[in-house]
Amino acid sequence: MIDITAAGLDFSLIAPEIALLVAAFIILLTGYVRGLSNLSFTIAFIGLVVGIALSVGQWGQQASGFYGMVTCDNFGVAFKVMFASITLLVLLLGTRYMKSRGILKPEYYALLLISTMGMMVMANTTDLVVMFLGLEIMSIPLYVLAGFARRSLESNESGLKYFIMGSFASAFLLMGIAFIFGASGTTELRRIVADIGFIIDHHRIFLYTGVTLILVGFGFKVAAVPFHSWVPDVYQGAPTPVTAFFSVGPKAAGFAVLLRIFLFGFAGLAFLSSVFWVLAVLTMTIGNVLALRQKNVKRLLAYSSIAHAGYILVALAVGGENAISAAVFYLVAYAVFNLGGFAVVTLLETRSGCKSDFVELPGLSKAHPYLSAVLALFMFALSGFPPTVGFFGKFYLFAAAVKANFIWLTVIGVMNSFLSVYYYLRVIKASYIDPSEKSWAPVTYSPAMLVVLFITVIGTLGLGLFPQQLLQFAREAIFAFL
Amino acid sequence: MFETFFPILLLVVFATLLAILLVTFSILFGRRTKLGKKGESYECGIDPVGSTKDPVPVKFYLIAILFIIFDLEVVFLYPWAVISRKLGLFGFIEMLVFVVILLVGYFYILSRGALKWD
Amino acid sequence: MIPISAYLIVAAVLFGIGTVGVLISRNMIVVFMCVELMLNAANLALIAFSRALNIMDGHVFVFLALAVAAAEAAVGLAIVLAVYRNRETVNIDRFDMMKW
Amino acid sequence: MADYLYLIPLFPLIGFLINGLLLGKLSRSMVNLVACASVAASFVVSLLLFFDLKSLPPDSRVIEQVLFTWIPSGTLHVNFGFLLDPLSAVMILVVTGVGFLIHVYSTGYMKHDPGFGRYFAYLNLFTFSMLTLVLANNYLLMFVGWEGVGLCSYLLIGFWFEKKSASDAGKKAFIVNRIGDFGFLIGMFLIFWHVGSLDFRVVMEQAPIVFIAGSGLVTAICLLLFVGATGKSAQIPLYVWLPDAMEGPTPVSALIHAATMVTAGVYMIARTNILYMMAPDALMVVAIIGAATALFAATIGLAQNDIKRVLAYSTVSQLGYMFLACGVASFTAGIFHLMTHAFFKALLFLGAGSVIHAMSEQQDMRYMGGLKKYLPITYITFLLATLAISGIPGFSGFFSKDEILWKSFSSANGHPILWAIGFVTAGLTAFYMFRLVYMTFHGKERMDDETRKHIHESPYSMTVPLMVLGVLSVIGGWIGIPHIFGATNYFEHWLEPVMAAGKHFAPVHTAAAESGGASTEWMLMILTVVFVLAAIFIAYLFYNKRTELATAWRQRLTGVHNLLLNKYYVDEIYGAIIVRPVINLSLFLWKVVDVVFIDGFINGFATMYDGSSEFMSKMQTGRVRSYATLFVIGVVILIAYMVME
Repeated sequence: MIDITAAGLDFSLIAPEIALLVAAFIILLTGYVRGLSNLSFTIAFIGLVVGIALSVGQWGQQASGFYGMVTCDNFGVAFKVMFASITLLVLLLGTRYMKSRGILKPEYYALLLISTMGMMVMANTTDLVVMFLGLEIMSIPLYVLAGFARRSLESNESGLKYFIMGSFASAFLLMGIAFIFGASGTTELRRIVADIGFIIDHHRIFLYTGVTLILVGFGFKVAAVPFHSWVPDVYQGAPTPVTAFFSVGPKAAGFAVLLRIFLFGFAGLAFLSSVFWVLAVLTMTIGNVLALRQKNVKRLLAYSSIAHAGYILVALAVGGENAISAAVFYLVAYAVFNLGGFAVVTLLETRSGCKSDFVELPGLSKAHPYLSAVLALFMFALSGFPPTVGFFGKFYLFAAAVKANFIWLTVIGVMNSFLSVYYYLRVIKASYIDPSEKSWAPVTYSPAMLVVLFITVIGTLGLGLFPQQLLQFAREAIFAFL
Repeated sequence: MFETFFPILLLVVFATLLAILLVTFSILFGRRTKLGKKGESYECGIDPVGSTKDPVPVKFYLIAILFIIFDLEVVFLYPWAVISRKLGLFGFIEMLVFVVILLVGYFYILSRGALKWD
Repeated sequence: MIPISAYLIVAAVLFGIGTVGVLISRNMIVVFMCVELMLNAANLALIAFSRALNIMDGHVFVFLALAVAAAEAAVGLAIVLAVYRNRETVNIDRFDMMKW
Repeated sequence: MADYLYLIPLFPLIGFLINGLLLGKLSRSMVNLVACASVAASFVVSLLLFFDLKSLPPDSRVIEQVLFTWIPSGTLHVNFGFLLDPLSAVMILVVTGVGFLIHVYSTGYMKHDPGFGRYFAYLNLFTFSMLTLVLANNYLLMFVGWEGVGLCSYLLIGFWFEKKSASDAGKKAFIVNRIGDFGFLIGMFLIFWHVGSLDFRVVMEQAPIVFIAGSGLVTAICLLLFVGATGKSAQIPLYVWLPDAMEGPTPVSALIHAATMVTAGVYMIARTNILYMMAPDALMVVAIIGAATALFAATIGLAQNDIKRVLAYSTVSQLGYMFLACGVASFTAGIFHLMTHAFFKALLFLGAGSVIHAMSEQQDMRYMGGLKKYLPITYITFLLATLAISGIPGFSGFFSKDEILWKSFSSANGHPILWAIGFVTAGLTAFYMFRLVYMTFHGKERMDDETRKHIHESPYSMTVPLMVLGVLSVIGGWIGIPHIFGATNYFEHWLEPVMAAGKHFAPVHTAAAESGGASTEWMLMILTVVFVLAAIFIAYLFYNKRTELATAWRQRLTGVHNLLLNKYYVDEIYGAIIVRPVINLSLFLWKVVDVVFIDGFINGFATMYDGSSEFMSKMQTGRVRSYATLFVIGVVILIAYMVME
């Protein structure tokens, strides 16, 4: 019997999570108090900055607390910093949009913060049950956020679909965890790793079934084919800033967990590599093929996010230090330019009545040359065009695959990334080349939006020209991971 | 195995038989009357008003949803209560934190006016 | 004593019923109930394993899972409610505005 | 001086930034000034550095400037830097020199176009990317430049995007190029992981240690890189984009699709020569593809009526020559032809631009004729270039082409069949080029009166570059005069240090080729020249003389001159037995093989891609239940697989 005392609980390990939670609570309590309701944005902002600062402070330490439930290592910290930064950018890019649609409420901030906290919980542990809890803390606010525009039928539908599919996947995940627990008597990955030989010998069926169901549960979150079909509908219907958040935050969290579980916990199961091989190929190919004919930019970006998940799944098939750091690199890079792309889409949608269909784009290059240049830059980054960071992300990823002798996977991956150019080019073509019939409604920039665009543009180009800092970061992040 | 469950089997068989028997008897020997009153929802005399499929005010759903949450959170109080003495002051503070978290939710609900009936 | 496989079979059957229910039911409330059924099947499996292995961890996880399920239920019902107020239907097949 | 290497690409970048960021805010003359001055500055620095390099002893003619570390990790290391050696020195001089002339020409050509600001911004960006490509000290940076030029090419082809065909052509060029890049990238990965670096110098040093000559690995790398080269340099089967690329403004065709970008593939192979020397099988493929492309494109060029399309197919054909040279392990000859080709082909395109300019945008040669007297400067310079490309002795093209032909015959990697293909292509080249000259500048004026009224010689901004290039087309080859003329081949000596390392892997020369030596070389050369002259004569008869005779005959309604008539029969026979079949073959190749088969294959691929997208998107029904079904099917398959494991 464990003797529970305060000694085992080191709250500094979960300080960033606490910071976000406290900020969310303050927002909930003050949000509807007259005179204080305008402070929500500021509180959320401060909470996130504090969260980032506390996370950075944890960098380099290697500690475990709460009786093995919380593990603080560089890998988790890197992701925590990433999540909080993503949320910060989403906060900045979305406020104006939410206000223009009349759905800017204090809950929006609180839900974002709580969801971010859930992601942090996911990244900060090696225990499957805690991962499940983190996943739910992340997902439940996301269901609400997807349907946040209550009057909009699309948003309703988006929330409903996300909720049903999400809880459906959660059930599979929980079942998987139950099987793993049954097979190994624990849910703590480190203990599973220690006994993996014994478990394989004695409880193979339970273990394999459990592993599969866990793969399904998290594969759903990162939109791996065939668990991807919710993505386009949910992305398209949700309010655009929320979609921006969906496309990078939960995806990164899902991958953080997948990397941990499958390249650390179940690294002993060699055949998983071939499973991920197939998943990666399916995911990137189907994502790209489906993106081809889209007529809505948000939907196109949704399919593109599926394809990008496919590229990152390559790292899971490959395994090893190079691949993991490449995956971390790719996730950061993807977050930067995908948020940038969504920032432009959000900005364009701030104009009333716009749903970011392709037909709305022509004339952009004439009316807003800088904005369309920025949009083109992000499209090039998404398609992996040098010297943007998108190219380097793919470069490291596929280089790691080649190194580990996954030649065919690389060939398919590179071919896919080249074919993907075709549809990204359509966005550029629509904004630059297609003739515009209507006069272009003006776009107003908010200072926050300019900050976001500036950061993402600098990130996309700067990290492309000087990727060594980020690569170094990614390498250090997986220090002591294996 | 069989011996363990035999009484249960017996019970199941007996119950089933009894049920079938009673229903059969009632069909065979019962008197059938086709009075209008028999077809009504409430034989005791109150006439039903309107359709049963009328929408219920949203407030009911809201209360129900809130109830689910607060009701289930109590589940954590039980294990704590069992060993609360053993956990001592530390356990008490921990549980206070938990309750405060719930209270935040409660105050939020209050501030949204979700519990006001009008 | 009942062998663990019996519990697991019940759990699997429940899970299967839930899954099939999600696939075939058109009423979103029923879909939602089926998902809850699946979650509870998982809970049952956890308890069964916990009993068989004689470890208390599984019981604790079930508490957590129940709380999560409750939160999910609350959010789910709220979403269903909001959707119903806008569309006046709970037929899940009617929600296909966004496709292809 | 070496520290200023980075200035060469920097100047055009600054030009691009000024013109791009201040789009629409600068006056026309300001834009012209910025664009031309930036390239001119690059050219001056290039020249200075060239002399700097020349002053060094041949073996140490390498200037490398590392700006910063790009990929820092221990075993894998890539620097961001520029490398100037004899090879890249040639390239930067061509790029900045010809580039500058074309910028100047463009100021005249684009005078009336409202999009001039955008145009010059793109042009500067292109120059920057191209210089990055040739100055890069590693494959990665080269790839960055490689993609950059592809992007600029796309933007400039689609420059007149009001034309649907232009934007389609741009897209096609972009996508076909990406298919090529795919090979390049995979080849690069393989090098990266086997050598641990992408720096050219490290790769060159390490290659003999890491790779086994003739092994499958090095052959695969070379073939993959060659796939990249076929895309960029328009070789079979990825050449389809180049003829369509003629939708862009003509100076763009001259700069990008003749002089610089399309030669990037040749440059890349010459840069990687050591790997190719280690992979004789890959060299053979390069030679065969090069020769086949040369012949194929030249044949198609015979029957084109659009002046720019003739030149486009001619470019494809000449690029085939360059690859032929590389394929027979004579990289020097390939680069030499690259340089002379840059001069005369740029001149041809600019001349064609001048003609089109004068003809009020008419590009069809059937509506030209007799332009000689209206456009004297254009005519003379165009003729010089034509003589050069045809390989008339004394002109630049003669020396480079002759060297390629000789090497394809005599080199250990060569073969008489390769020579024969090159030989036939030389004749075809002369034929279609003179056909073009006769149809355009000689004979009857076939344009309508409205157009004729507007015909005028181009302004000085356009004719001066023509004249400069005309001079270069004549003398450009004199630095590489073959040994049998008793002169020194400066060009070969200049490039020797770059090619030295690969020489070790060259197979021993066969005795026959060595002993055959000078007399065989003389014989083949004379044979080629005679053949070319004959081809020109046929073109003269068929496209110049006959039409005149026919006119004369019609005027003298009474009486028929036997002699003339006989001559006419001779022409007819020529026509029937030589020209007609060739033209028919050409039409067949163009209309069936090119358009239906190769183009059709690529379009068919796109259609398939599109179709599968349409098919699969039907599965995305929008209904949650079908999503859940797909989900469960996935789960079942996964579990089944796992359980079977």
